Amino acid sequence: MALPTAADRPFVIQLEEFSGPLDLLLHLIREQEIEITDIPIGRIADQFLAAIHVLRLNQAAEYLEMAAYLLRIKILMLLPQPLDAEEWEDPRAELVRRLLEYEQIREVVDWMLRRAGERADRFPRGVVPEPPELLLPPAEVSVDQLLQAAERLVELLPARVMHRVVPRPLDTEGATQRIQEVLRERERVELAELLGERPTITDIISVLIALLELARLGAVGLSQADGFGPILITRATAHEAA
Amino acid sequence: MQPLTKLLEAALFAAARPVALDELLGLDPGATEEEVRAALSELQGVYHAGGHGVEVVELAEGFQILTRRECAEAIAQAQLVQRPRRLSVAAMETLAIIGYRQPVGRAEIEEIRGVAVDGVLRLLQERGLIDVVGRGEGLGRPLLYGTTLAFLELLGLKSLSELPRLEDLSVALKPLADQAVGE
Amino acid sequence: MQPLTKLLEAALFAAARPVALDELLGLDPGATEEEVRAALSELQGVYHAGGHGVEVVELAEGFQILTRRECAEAIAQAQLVQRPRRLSVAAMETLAIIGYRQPVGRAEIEEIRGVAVDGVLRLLQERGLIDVVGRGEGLGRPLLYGTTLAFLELLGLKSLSELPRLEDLSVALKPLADQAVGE
Repeated sequence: MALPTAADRPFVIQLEEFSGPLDLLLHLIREQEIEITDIPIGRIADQFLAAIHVLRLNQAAEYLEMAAYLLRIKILMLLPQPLDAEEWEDPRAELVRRLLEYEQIREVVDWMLRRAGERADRFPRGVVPEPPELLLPPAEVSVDQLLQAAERLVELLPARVMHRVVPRPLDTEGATQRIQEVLRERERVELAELLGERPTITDIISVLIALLELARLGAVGLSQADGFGPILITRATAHEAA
Repeated sequence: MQPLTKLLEAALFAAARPVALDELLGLDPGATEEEVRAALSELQGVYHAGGHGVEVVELAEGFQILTRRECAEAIAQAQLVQRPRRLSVAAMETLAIIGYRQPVGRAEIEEIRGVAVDGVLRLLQERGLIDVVGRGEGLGRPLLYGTTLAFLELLGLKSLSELPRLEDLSVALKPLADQAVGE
Repeated sequence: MQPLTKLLEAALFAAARPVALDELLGLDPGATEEEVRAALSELQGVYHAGGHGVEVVELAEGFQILTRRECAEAIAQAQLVQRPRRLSVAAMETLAIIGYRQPVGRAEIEEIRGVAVDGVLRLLQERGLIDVVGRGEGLGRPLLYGTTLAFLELLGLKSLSELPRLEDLSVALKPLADQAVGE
């Protein structure tokens, strides 16, 4: 295999040599001049596994996912086919469809890279540093655009949070204990008081979850005299708690 | 050169970006669209006949003066201007998918590329090559992306219709259902 | 035009700053200073004789192609140069965070956006849309940013309280105080 050999190079560099598992797969297929529509799946699956090991791509979820997918097809191909050939659906069909689609994209990419290269050989007039008073043309912003930007940000947040290591996980147990302790001494307490001076977002969420759970169990009562007013937490009577 | 052509040259020169015909009409309230077009082709003719180092190029739905390709090497070598950095293949793949399928959501792009594309989408958006153009129907009303004029500029295209037709590619992906899958 | 003149034109056009004779010599290692000077005056002659909208001007620091003065007014009128520019997505997002969370420090903005925002902050500050409004408590007493009157003007708002409420949005952008269910 004419794959870039580089067991000694760092992982990140390897990732850049292929734009994804389909790219690597296509590389293997082209190198051996295999017909996409009739892939010897066993051989290709083994080569794919070997390649991601050599290239240290086996640390990337996407490559592992593809490896597992190839192995699954390999196994399906080994199963005895039904006698009625019409009923048999080639386990490779979906892979072939994806590869063809991807190959087409790559052809467009080659064209785009060529065009972009040609365009990059023609320089526009450099942007002139204009005199200071002309430096900043009025910006175009509308409230709507601002709100859209805010919405977009919100959209991005959950996705990022998934990858983040949260240093202070929710502590509902601790919060439950604290609430029960306070209520052992006093009959009622305001939510704001319970949260203290400068609660963090995790504090707030922990306390809220603990409260809701306690309320569900009937261990505490929650009340709010008027809209947006203070939320009052009361010790449930023995009768209610039962 | 006619007065309008002279004005046009100065304007295209000063703008330093592709300028739409509509905008050029603002240069001379008395001029018609035909006159502006005629002036544009006079300018193109003058540059061509005179063997100039620059030319008028139609791209990104407008007109722009650019240096001729054959001068690029010398200018870069003299370190007067730097060539822009090339986009990665991963970025280009994502751009290609958006170019052809717009408006398109992240999930569809990831399905085709087989990798997560959050980072690439952000990069392309920050470089102004794509933008959010709407929201899809499905769960969570996903953001849909489309290409911008800067995308056309990047490739030196007049409009999206200049992208190669998929039928003309050697790997012709006609309607998906029709594919003969090596049974 | 001679080949060297053509190259000179392209180089001066692309550089868009006064270029010293020394630098221009780098365009063609075989050319002497006299030849470059001759090419410069050929270019000046071509522009002059052809009635072009641009000219080669010799400034203290070198040579530069500039638009002719008599074209300036028409260009300004057509607003080709000073066009309102859309803020980039990155700038918009940063502005939104500052709008809703002010006073807010850089670290917090970066935490939300997930990228460095130095450049964007500088840009927004240069445009007068945000300003430093104080210093935070923590380590190094970080600068805190807030929006300016120009920000309100730009959005056509009387005051910040007119910003759309973010009730439908996730908690992330709301000021912390509002997050603890209406206490």
